[in-house]
Amino acid sequence: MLEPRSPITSSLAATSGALSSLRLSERAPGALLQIAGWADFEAASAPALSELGFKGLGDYQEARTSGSAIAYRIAPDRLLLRHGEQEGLLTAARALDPETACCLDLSHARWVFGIEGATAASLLARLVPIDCDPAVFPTGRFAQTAIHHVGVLLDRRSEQQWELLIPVTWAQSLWDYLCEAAGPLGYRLEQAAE
Amino acid sequence: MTATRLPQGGWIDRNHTLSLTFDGRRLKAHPGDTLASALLANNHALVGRSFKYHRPRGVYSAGAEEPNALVALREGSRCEPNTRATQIEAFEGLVARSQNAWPSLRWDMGALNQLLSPALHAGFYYKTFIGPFQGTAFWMRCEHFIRKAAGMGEAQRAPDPDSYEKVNAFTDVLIVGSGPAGLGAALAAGRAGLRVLLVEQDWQLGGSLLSAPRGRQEAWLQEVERELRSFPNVTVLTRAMVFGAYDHDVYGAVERLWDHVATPPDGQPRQRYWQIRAKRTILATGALEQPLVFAGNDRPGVMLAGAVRSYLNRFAVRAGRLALVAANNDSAYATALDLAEAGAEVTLLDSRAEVPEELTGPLKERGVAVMSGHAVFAAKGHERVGGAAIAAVGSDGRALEALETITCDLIAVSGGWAPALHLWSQRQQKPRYDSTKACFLPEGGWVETQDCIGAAAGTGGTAAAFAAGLTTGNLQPGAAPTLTDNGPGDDWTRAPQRQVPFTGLSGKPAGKAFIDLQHDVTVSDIDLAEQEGYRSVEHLKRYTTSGMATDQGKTSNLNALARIAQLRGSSIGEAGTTTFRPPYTPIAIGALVGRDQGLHFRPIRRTAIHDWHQTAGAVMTDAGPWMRPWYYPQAGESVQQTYKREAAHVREQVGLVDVSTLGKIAVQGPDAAEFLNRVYVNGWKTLAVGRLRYGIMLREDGIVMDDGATARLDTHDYFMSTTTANAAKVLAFAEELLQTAWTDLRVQVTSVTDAWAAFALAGPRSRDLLSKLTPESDLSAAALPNNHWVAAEIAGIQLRIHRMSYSGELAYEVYCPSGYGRALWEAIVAAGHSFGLQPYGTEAMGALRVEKGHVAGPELDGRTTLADLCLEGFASKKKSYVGSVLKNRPLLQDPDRPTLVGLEIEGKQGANPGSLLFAAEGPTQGHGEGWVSSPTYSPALERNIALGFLKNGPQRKGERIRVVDFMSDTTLTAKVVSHHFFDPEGARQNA
Amino acid sequence: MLRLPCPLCGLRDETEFTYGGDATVIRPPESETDIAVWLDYVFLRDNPRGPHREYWHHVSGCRQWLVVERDTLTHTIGTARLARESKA
Amino acid sequence: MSGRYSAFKILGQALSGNRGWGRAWRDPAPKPAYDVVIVGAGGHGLATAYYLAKEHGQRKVAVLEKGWLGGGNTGRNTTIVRSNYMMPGNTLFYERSMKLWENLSQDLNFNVMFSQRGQYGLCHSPSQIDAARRRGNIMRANGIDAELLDREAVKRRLPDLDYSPNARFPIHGALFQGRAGTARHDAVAWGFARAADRLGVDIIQQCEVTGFLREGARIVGVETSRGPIAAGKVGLAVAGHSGHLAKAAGLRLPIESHKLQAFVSEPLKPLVDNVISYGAAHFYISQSDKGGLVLGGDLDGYNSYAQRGGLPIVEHTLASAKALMPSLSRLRILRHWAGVMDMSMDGSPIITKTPIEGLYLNGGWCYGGFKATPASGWCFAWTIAKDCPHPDNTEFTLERFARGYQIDEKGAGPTPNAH
Ligand SMILES: Cc1cc2nc3c(=O)[nH]c(=O)nc-3n(C[C@H](O)[C@H](O)[C@H](O)COP(=O)(O)OP(=O)(O)OC[C@H]3O[C@@H](n4cnc5c(N)ncnc54)[C@H](O)[C@@H]3O)c2cc1C
Ligand SMILES: NC(=O)c1ccc[n+]([C@@H]2O[C@H](COP(=O)([O-])OP(=O)(O)OC[C@H]3O[C@@H](n4cnc5c(N)ncnc54)[C@H](O)[C@@H]3O)[C@@H](O)[C@@H]2O)c1
Ligand SMILES: Cc1cc2nc3c(=O)[nH]c(=O)nc-3n(C[C@H](O)[C@H](O)[C@H](O)COP(=O)(O)O)c2cc1C
Ligand SMILES: [Zn+2]
Repeated sequence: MLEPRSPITSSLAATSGALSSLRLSERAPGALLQIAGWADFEAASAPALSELGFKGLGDYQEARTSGSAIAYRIAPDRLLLRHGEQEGLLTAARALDPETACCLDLSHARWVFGIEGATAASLLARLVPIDCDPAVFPTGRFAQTAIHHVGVLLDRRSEQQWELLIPVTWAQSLWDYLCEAAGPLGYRLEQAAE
Repeated sequence: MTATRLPQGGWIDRNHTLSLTFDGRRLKAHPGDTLASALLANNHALVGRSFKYHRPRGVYSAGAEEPNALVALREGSRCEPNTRATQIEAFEGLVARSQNAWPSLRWDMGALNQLLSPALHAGFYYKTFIGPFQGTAFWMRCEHFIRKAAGMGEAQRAPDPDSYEKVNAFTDVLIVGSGPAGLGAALAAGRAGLRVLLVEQDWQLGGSLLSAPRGRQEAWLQEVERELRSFPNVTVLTRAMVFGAYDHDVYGAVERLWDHVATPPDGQPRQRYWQIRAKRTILATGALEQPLVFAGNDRPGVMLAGAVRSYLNRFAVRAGRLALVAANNDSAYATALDLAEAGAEVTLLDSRAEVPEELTGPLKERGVAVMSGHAVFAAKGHERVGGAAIAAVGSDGRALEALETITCDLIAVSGGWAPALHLWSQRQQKPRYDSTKACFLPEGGWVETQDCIGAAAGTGGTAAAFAAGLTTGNLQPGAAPTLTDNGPGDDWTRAPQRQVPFTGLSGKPAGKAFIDLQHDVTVSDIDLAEQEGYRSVEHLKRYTTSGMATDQGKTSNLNALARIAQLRGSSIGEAGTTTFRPPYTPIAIGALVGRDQGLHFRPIRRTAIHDWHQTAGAVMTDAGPWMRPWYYPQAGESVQQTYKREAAHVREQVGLVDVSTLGKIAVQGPDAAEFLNRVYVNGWKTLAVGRLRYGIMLREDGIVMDDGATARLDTHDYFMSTTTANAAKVLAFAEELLQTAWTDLRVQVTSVTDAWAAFALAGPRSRDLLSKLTPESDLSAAALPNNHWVAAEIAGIQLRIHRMSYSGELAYEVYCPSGYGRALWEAIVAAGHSFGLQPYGTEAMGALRVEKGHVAGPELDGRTTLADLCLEGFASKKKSYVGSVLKNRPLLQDPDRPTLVGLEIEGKQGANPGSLLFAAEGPTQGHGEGWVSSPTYSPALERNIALGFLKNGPQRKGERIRVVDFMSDTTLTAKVVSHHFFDPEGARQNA
Repeated sequence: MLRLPCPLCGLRDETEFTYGGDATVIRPPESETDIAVWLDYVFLRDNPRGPHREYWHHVSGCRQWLVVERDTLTHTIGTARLARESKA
Repeated sequence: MSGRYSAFKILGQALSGNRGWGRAWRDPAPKPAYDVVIVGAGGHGLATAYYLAKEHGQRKVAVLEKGWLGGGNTGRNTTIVRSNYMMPGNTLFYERSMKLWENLSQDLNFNVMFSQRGQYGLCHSPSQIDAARRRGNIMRANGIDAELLDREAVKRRLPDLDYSPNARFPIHGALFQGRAGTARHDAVAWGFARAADRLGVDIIQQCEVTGFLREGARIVGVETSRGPIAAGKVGLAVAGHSGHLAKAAGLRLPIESHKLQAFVSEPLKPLVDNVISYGAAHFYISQSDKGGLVLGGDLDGYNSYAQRGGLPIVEHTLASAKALMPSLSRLRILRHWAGVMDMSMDGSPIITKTPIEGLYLNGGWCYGGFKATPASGWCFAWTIAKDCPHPDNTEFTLERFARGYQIDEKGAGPTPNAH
């Protein structure tokens, strides 16, 4: 199976700052599928969702996990589904009725930046106009926002672990921007760990 | 003035000594000093020259309001002009220079201006330099010298070596200022568990407490600070100035992270810009002391009384030994007392006739001579104060007796206080004048989320200010460490009496009496403005420039208002204030830019093939946010040589171009065809799966917006492409239509630009090459005619091959998932060797499309109609579509409009884009009959050609016209021809 | 900087949105052929000084078109709803 | 009333304590009726009154101002004056303005400090060069000076800009107009006010127009905060307020009110000698005679009548400044403010008789009306006095949208905040 090529090709110093717990990584998102519909979206998307073990559309801003699938409710009639395996989503897609819903493979449209460590929220404060306080933005939440005018999706995977879904064509530019912002905090670049 | 460092006391660290340089002279200082305190400690009175008259000036204040002591800080590319010495923290190796003086600060030629001063009154320049001549030349010659004389500091011209960063902050409570009021509020909010951001511009917390003798409130301050810092929910920022209050409770602050050292540590930003979103804001910004206005009130050695006290108690610098303290309110009594304690001989003049015994008593005990009903009318001395003319004063500010000159080396003045309500007022609340407290107060506002407390709200007294802070969190004073008042006269709001200026018996000041020190605005300037009818405060400000200097009138606005009130016999409140604007004190441009500089000014968009292009030696060009290969020069080739070679190669063999930047939009749903039918001018109901079609869309006003091909991938699934430039605009427009107007359509539109890489393979050998790469696919003309697509696989990659041609050659567009784009590109290039495949850039692509007469960006300039572009035939007559009604507006239908034509340029020289078209005969005036939009050399036709717009163009085929470029002084001749220059029947693309 | 309450995403910075103009003008139906009606829709505005119903596109967020009530004098925000739901 | 200004008078006055300077303009009480009432004492309104009196012999003219004269956009703009317009209908109008500017100080006997320091419109791509060439050619064909400079020439003349590989949008060249420049904005209002006042025009400040007096369909005067005032003709010149005032008269306009910010730095010795417009973002810079760098950026982008701006545009403007001229980074911003402007649907103005009898409109100036001040007043006065437009403002009508007359310099379409 072919692996998508990383859009990140700049060779940055692997570390910056001596003592840092901040770890930065970049990787492919796995499979990404957008499901969209009209009229009764709840019913229209149900077959695909139940295929993945989700019930209902879920709340906006809530990143739901089921097995290795994540569901983001990104709009009233849209869901973004993420899965480790392409096949997992394909079965879900096949469950949809094209008269009531449509699906779109976006696996190649995004890249993932991982930000991890005690200062992760500090770095994010330098990048997004989003309150990352755990009381406001707890684990299991996501936000669609912008870094440097580019729309991104920010997902808090755990207390100190965040993922950003970045449009691939902007990824290199934002990666450089992000690393520059992280410089004063100190960081370590990590190989994708999944 | 003889200033000295006292042997003990103050908040300075005497264990360490720092060496500073001012105008080449060494100054000894300690950590905890400012440049201003160091200058005073070294008895350095003369610090700068004033704006207009170049009068000698010294340190006037101890804070953000400083009008005089502006210096150029640091050297070389780190130099910062106009920096307030009163806020520069001393550091080892600090270098500063004086400004606006030539040849030196002591001997400044500019001071000769003073001789002319009666002619240099407010606004004199509006009345002269007009000249007896017509035109602007005379004025501009005068202006040249005026400009040189104006300005204060000198800017350096090298890029800034330091970096900056921006941080987004969210807080329950933002507290600005850490005096007793701010600290009280922070304690209250901190204990309540709220998220608190406490922001203080100084490096030390405490505000006005730091001006009291150190022992007095130090323990209290330490205790409160310890408690605050123990709260995880409280963030304390020092060296951070909140510069602006904006809509919806957004505040801006700049934190000076490393301005207190010579250079920031490696990699660390110099300053940090905080963009703060606060649920609630408490402004505890204190009050600013105001000057007294009398002749020579600008001489070095005239200082604000509160500042004199700060230098004494915080920096252990006694600004003078023979001190005259002059005041119109209670607050200066503490200064007089502390000066006396520090060994100065002190006389206190209070312009008020009545002063209570409890104020004067303690002073008299200390040997201070207290004279109520007296004022200072003139400062004596030149480069520093040597004496003062004093006398008894009436309530109108006039001397009641002959002036008497006394000797002194310091005049500490207090003209009352003005609450620092800047941030409050910036949200468009005009403050109200309180005649009892003789100041403007932040009252009558409408922003419920913002409160002013403490001195900023006109609360007098330290304990009261602290209590006001506690109250914001419903705490009683008893709930926190007790804070007592800070010396006599701590209630600065008690019975002040404002007289501006102090004058001799004549009613005129006994010399130049300054209202705005930095801008050299005198009382007579204010008077003149009033006399000439510049009566609104806003006119007054702009005519005299009072309040427009770097201090923004912190020490002048109130006195200017007081003077006009006096002239009119009205109240200060009636005059009203000018508008408070951000920033509170000036902020570095770089700070607000943060990291959005250099190549990060805007993010860059790259295709999956970007690096390959660069390795292949492509010269890249900007296309909106994208970088695209412009041309791929071979050794020594110019852009012209390259594109001709590349374009010719496409026509002869085969070329490959990266078109991933085209906008791509998935249009999905049962009503997708209906949607396309409405947005495009042509029909979409009959397009079969497996086919694609070129479409044009208009704006709502009937002007052409965009074009591109759309493929039908499946029953309910279309793949739309747009031009690179308009991708975002088209998507947003589609979403607008679907979400606001056509809510009944069952359609979803999603950008898939990032998902797909796209390459065009063009040239007579393209089919052979592709067939070799995907032997299973039948790409024959019969199986895959133009405007059809087919799914295929190359090098294990699933992809689509669209047969369509932009170049006019047999051509294909290959779409594959972008993550495989590079692999596919390399596979094509590898296989292409034997076919002579060459990459080509946007310049060659342009040449090819011009040969074919296809329109692009230069033709779709936002003003052209379908008919202008000879595309009217595309539009369906059977349906309505976006713009279909307004495109019929009469002048858009005018047959005389400039219309797309081809131009064959005669001679060897090509036309420049943007040249104007004129008939063969007649003048070349006006707007011409048209213009050249896209010229090129056509390798295929071996001549220079161009697309252009010409009035009545289609009817003028064969006519010879002139192509005029005034910019390069050239006139060419061209023959008007069809814009389909090359292979008009399309035999090659249909091959 | 304005902060706009997106019904889906919560209170967000103005920088995530693009402004879409007056939301009280109603796009004529496809069948409308009267040029005057289209001229009105495309070119003429009430431009009030005070309460204003206007479109904002949450372009870096949920990409929804919102109808927001905002005062053009004070910038105070009233309600914000999805455009598709607030269409009368 | 004040006498003529001159250097001799200044010296004479200096010797006698400056006691003889008279009022620059009177402060008259409103009369019950005027032949012409102009609403709005900005540069345009004052210039209109001045030219009505001077060119058309109108003697009973009043200018009504809700605040202080010159306090609108005239008093808060970045003062750039140029005549580099390429659409027929614009070109000659702005050139007329330029010619009036060139002798305005003499005409008004008030130094408006029009300094023809030249304006550079920078280009950052080959296609921007092409567009600049077309503009430059049209200017020259209409007798207006214009010069197209390549990168090297720009670099020689403006050495402090960013020519390094670090520049995100490299400079490819510039369109230069040498006669362009800046003027002292307040002086323009004051100069016109003083000159109009000397011709007998009543300038009435603190007098807000709140409605209109009508006789049938005809407008015969205005309601004001200081009572009704009858007028033979009423001309609106209220910049950002055209929309709601016209609405009170029953007219809907192709206009939205938007705010634009401006910035001034601390005063510096000469650093920027010309006007420079950045081509990669909406940004321009010049330096005032007082030494402050004057910076302008893009619209905040949403309808507003508040004269204050927000941080996104502050950041955007300052980032553009640093991108253009990296050495500006350590210099400091002293003040920033905003003005409320009529943004029209095609970015071009309106100077016209309206469909309502007795009502005339001067508006829709977007961010370009300061340079137009003299010609706008001149043409508006003509239109009011003669009841028909001058050839230079014939296309500045309200009907042009229905006719399809295109006068959209940017080609941005009917989106007011995109011009
Ligand atoms: C930040 C900024 C930068 C700009 N930069 C430039 C530039 O560089 N070059 C350029 O050419 N143009 C520029 N402009 C545009 C230019 O300032 C204006 O187009 C021009 O000044 C308009 O002049 P005016 O006389 O029509 O309006 P104004 O000067 O605004 O005058 C209108 C007057 O009408 C008054 N008024 C409003 N309503 C009423 C009422 N109901 N009753 C009585 N009076 C009323 C107002 O108080 C105001 O005084 C800029 C504008 C801004 C805001
Ligand atoms: N005796 C006097 O001469 C006199 C005069 C005035 C005030 N006071 C005393 O001070 C007390 C006031 O205490 P308070 O807490 O209200 O004021 P304060 O003056 O003690 O503290 C204000 C603080 O705000 C800071 N600040 C101001 N603007 C800022 C900004 N934009 N960003 C960041 N920091 C900023 C200042 O640096 C200062 O530390 C009075 O009640 C009291 O009596 C005394
Ligand atoms: C060209 C120009 C230069 C200016 N220079 C200064 C200046 O040097 N100092 C200053 O305080 N304000 C300066 N201003 C801004 C004015 O103080 C004021 O902010 C502006 O006219 C808007 O008025 P407002 O802030 O009262 O609403 C300048 C304004 C303009 C248009
Ligand atoms: Zn949203």
